[in-house]
Amino acid sequence: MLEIKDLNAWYGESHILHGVDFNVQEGEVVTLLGRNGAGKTTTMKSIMGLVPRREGHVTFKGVETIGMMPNHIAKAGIAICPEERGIFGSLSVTENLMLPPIVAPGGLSVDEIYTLFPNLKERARTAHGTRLSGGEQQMLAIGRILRTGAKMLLLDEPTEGLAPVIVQQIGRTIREIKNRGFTVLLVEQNFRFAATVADRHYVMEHGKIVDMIPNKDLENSMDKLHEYLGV
Amino acid sequence: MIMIFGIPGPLLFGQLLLGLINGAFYAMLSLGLAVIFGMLNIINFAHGALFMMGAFVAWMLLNYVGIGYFPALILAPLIVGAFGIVLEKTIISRLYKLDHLYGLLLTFGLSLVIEGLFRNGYGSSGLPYRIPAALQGAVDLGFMFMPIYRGWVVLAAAVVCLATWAVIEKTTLGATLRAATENAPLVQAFGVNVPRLITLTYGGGIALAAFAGVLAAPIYSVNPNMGTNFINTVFAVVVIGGMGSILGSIVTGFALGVVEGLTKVFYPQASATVVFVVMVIILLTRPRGLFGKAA
Amino acid sequence: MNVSRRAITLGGFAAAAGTIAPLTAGRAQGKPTLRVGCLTDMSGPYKDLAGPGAVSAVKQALQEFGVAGKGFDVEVLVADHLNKPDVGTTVARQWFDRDGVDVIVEVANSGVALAVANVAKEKNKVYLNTGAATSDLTAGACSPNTIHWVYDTYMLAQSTGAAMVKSGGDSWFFITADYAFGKALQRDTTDFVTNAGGKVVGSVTYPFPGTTDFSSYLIQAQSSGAKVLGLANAGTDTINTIKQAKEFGIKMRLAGLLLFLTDVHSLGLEVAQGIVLTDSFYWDMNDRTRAFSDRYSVNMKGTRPTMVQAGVYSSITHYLKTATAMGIEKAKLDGAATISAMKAMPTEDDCFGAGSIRADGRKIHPSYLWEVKKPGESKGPWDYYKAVASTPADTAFRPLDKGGCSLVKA
Amino acid sequence: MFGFSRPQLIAFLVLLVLIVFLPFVLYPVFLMRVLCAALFACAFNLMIGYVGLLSFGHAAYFGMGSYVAAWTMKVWHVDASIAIALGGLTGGILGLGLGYLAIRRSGIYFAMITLALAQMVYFFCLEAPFTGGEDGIQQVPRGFLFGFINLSNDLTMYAVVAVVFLGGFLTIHRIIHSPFGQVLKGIRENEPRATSLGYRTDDYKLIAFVLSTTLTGIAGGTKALVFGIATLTDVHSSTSGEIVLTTLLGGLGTVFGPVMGAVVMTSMENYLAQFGAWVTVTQGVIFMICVLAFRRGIIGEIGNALKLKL
Amino acid sequence: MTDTILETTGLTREFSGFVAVDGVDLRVKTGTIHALIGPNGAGKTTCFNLLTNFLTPTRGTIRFKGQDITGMKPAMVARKGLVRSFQISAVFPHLTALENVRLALQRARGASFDFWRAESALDVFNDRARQLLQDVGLPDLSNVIVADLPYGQKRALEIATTLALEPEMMLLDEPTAGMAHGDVDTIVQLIKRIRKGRTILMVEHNLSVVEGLCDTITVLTRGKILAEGDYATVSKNPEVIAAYLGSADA
Repeated sequence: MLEIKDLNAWYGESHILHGVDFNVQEGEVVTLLGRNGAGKTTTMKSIMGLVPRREGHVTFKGVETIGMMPNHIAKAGIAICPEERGIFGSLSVTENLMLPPIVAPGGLSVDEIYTLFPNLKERARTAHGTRLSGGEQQMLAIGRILRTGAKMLLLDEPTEGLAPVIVQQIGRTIREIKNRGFTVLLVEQNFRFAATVADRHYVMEHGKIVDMIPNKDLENSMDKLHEYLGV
Repeated sequence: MIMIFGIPGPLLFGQLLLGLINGAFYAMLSLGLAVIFGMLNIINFAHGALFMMGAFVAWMLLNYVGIGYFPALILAPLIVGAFGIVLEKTIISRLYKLDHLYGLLLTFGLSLVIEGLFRNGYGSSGLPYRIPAALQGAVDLGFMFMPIYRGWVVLAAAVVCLATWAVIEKTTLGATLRAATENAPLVQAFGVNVPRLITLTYGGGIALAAFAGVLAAPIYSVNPNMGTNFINTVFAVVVIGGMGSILGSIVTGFALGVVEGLTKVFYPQASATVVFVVMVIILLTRPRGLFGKAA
Repeated sequence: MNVSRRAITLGGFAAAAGTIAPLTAGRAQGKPTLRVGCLTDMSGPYKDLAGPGAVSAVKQALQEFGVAGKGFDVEVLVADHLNKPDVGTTVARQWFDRDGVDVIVEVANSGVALAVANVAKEKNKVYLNTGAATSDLTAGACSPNTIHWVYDTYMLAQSTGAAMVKSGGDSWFFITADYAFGKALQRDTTDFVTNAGGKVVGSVTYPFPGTTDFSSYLIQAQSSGAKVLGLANAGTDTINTIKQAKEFGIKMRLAGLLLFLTDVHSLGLEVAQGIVLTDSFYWDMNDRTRAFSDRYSVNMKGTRPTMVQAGVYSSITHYLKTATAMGIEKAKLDGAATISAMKAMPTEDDCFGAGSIRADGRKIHPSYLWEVKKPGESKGPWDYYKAVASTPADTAFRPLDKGGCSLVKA
Repeated sequence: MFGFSRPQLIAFLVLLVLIVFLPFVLYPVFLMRVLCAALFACAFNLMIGYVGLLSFGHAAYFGMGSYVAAWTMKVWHVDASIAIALGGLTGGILGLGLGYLAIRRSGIYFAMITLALAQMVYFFCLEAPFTGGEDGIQQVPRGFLFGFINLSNDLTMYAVVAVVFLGGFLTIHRIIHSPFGQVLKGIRENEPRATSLGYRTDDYKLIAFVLSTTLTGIAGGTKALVFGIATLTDVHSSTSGEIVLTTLLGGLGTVFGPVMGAVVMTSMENYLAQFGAWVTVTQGVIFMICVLAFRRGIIGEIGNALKLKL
Repeated sequence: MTDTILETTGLTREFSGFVAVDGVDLRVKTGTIHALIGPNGAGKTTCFNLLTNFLTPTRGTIRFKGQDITGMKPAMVARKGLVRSFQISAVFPHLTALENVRLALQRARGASFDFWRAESALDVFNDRARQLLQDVGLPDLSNVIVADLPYGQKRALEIATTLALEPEMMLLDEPTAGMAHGDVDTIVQLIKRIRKGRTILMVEHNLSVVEGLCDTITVLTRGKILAEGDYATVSKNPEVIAAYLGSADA
């Protein structure tokens, strides 16, 4: 579904991605693991067209997106839940939820989203999105992209800074949306969490993919993984 | 007669009312400026010049095409707004990644060009533009003689300000705008055509200025310098209100009009300077302005 | 005759050669060349009342004087002083020092006028001011090299102030621009009003420049109960004040202390009707002024000259007469001597008729109080004024001994 | 010498030669005007180019320096050297007072606050009786330097202006290349880091501001002496705008840029004086071209092309 | 209480409703290397900004060497001997490496306000600056513009600059972030070398770095202290494992 070949990206003078190669099959949940600064978030942004300069190939459903503007990439059916959630403080919760335009039929209805995240419904009247707790913000950030009908979701560290109980809920959500046929690319530092949701794991180091570990082999690869991640 | 601070009460009420009328212009101009700043991160120094263009376009419509005041009130903002869109597309869009200063300098240059061209073409002693027949005359309010047209200005300005505020605060388009002000790349990544949104915002802000220009045309003569006279004060309004704050610019616009009106009674020479005094005080005590968000 | 419009080339290093060339290589035929510099406001608030019209008046004067047969050339230089005294002095110095200019004419703007007068004196050249209002030019700042041609604040104040009181306007309120010119106008007018038995009940001084809204001041004026509203300002400010006075239904009589024909034209008779003002020249005064104005109109797209533009014509004409009489070479050599000769010779032209120039550099002629016609009274374009009163030449200006000019022997 | 690099030294020598020989070719009064503008621009550049703060109200210091020098010359008949020094002192003291307030804000807020403060200074000059309102202080005698050098001759005056300019120019260069200048660079590059090293950055900015306004005051005082006139134009916000343009045009943060900017701007003002409003149109167009096409300015672009720091 | 160099009580910082640091009581012993760890968003950097007064705490006090420094200007804090580094490399990019270090030496030894003296007055610091550059393992780069250096070398330079102030206590914000394996080791060795005579508080992600280096570890999650102790203790704490490494049963 998503095919990335020799992806390079730069911020100003600094060359962040040095030829990233990986792919995500339809219906899969795939994670990008790696240390801080390895280039995971930059990879996400590069897929979305959010870096100042990128080269290589990002093919989505067979269409090359490398020269496209972010809004066109979004219309093609990729949605991002960014690092630190990207909740808009000047928008109410409902406005945040309704913000991303519908790009295709088949998205979740607002009611379905509320069923998925009951907390959100209670907080729907909250004036400012940033008044929500971290967990609620994360739910909102995921919920709003489920509405758009995009089938490919990029989730950037959805568990960051969250309490274990919330992390569990996020995990359930990801499995749920996988069951509904969504494809997910997940950036995680928390590989134990990743292990509970993902089919495959790519490991990044210095702007490159250095390894791919299928989830079933994860237990056997623990030593390798500790080495990669420095934990 | 009631005396307040040694000034006859009726006179003081009159001054407050007049302050409000001027405040209406400040509010409309600073509103556009605030919207543009919030969205484009550009301090649009050319705002005064485009305000002036609004008045000139109304004058041209009347004198060259025979289109009167009320149609001009719609047409002139559209025409000048379209000009703004062209400006944004061709010139201003090149500056988004640079420091504020460059936007300020570029639009400053732009205003010099626009004003110079009109001064060359139409001189600077001003062209007459008559109050439309329907709004001529005045009402005696007891404490002052209130021209109907001035009343219309306050009304029109208040409606336009409220409408703009409502669009930004209460509609989906407005929500998208606010979101794009916070984090434009993310909004674009959701599939919104942010560059077009930015262009339209600039056009809209300019149209607001032009609308104010048409409103001003019958009061002040249509003059190439009419924008320059306003622009410094309007900047002060935006800074005091909190840069980019919609509500801040509306409230501060009206409030400063009143402050200025009162100064005209007590120390008229300083009425042009008082806004700067207020601005310095505000900047030193509340760095982000009255309604600005903390950094 | 050779009338050219040459750039003042003191620009960048590259222009250096161009600066010198006209002085050394030019005019090989050996005929002397008089150079007239018209320094005026080509872009600012006084553009319409002076500006291009003044330049046209210079050319008209040259043409009608008929330089061709007189054995010398005349070259005209034009510059915009941008209403900045330092720009004015720089241009004046440049003209005198480098470009061989013999006479500077016009300079509407008192600050610039005073500055140019100093330079003209320093360089011993001729300076004929028509556009500035300040009566200092013939008082403390008077100079053997300057003639103040058309009007000054004293004349305006006396004509408008005294005459209004006589016709019943005995209580005044001033709206005054906060700068020296406005304040001088108010001060002088106050003197005449009180001397004539009237009184000033109040005044308000507003920031200048930059004020566009006068409604506040107008209702202060209205509530003062005065009968006459004296407008001690000029240009766009006056226009705006008058418009807004009409809008706010101000019932007072408006006295424009300095209002030009072009201002009235811009206001339109509907708004301007009934205002009284003082001018020393109006195009429709008599056959000679009409004839002059018709000739002027040909070059100026049908507009009529203001008193400033008429003054340019008048002053240049007189200068040419004097210079021809005393000899071009001599006139070029010594500005003060030329001015003395001009003072010695009576003036005579289509615009102001017969007149003379006093020892302090004041050109004297009658002043006239006009009232702006009602729209119904106007019979055609630019038919705006009707005469109300006049002050004869010998009393229209400040008495010679009152100014304190050093050129006047006690 | 003075921390000039080799190409800078060559450029400086060229400048020196031009300053010495040009008055015999070009009109000295024009050159004096250029030099005053150049000193003003160099002083302004000290703030924007080396501290990174845009002062939108530098006319206040230029104008006040000009007024004080003119007034003391005319009324107290002080020596020309003292008048110029007093002009500088005025700029410095005013800069200390206003800078103390302005320096607490940065970026666009600094620009706005300096603009507002300058507007107040303008208002003061408009209202204060000694400035002569819009007529300004006129007929200021050039007087004598050190009691015996008569300045009424243009070439003598020129020599004085040239010395003042060179003095100012070299002073600025020395400031930039001093231990203090090194700290300024640090603050411009990374202010939080400078703070974390224990620098009270506001103090440094304020000192730089005062140095800049002092030199600006000297430029104003010298100008008043040359033209015998001090007017509201000198304190007006348009002068503040022009000096920004001058510096931008020449090249922000370059050594010779402000000088080049002053040459071009002054020439243009003179050349275009007869074309009325085209002056502002041309200035506006140049402003826009500078911002859009060559943000480094003339000298900056030349330096970049030649890979030299000029 | 001479053995405690830095102590906070109830340190709290709120950002418009969101509590980034929540009642942190931190105590750093003199002469130790103390690590502040925790998942992203736990409030470590905010904590750093509070300690050096780049941010003002909403509540709570900070004492350094027994003196209350809450609300003191950041520059003064630095002058007291508490000097920080930044997460994003904090160098002066358009100066040379030598000038970077010299700028710190200059502050420590005066001559900073001398605007009338030539730059060469600073040459007296050159030897010490070169020494410091050498100490952090930077080759002879004295005349290279820092912007052109690779990331790891910038970090090293930053440490050299901080060392130039000879601070009693250093706060290092993720000194090894974004570094290659080899570079990490260099930095670890460096920190080991410079710890003599000073106290170091560092934020670090790389647990293997922390393990080998730090005496005490404080684990922060969601603005609060979760656990404290040496590596062995902390790494066995189940709560820490859950919060930091992620729980397996999620």
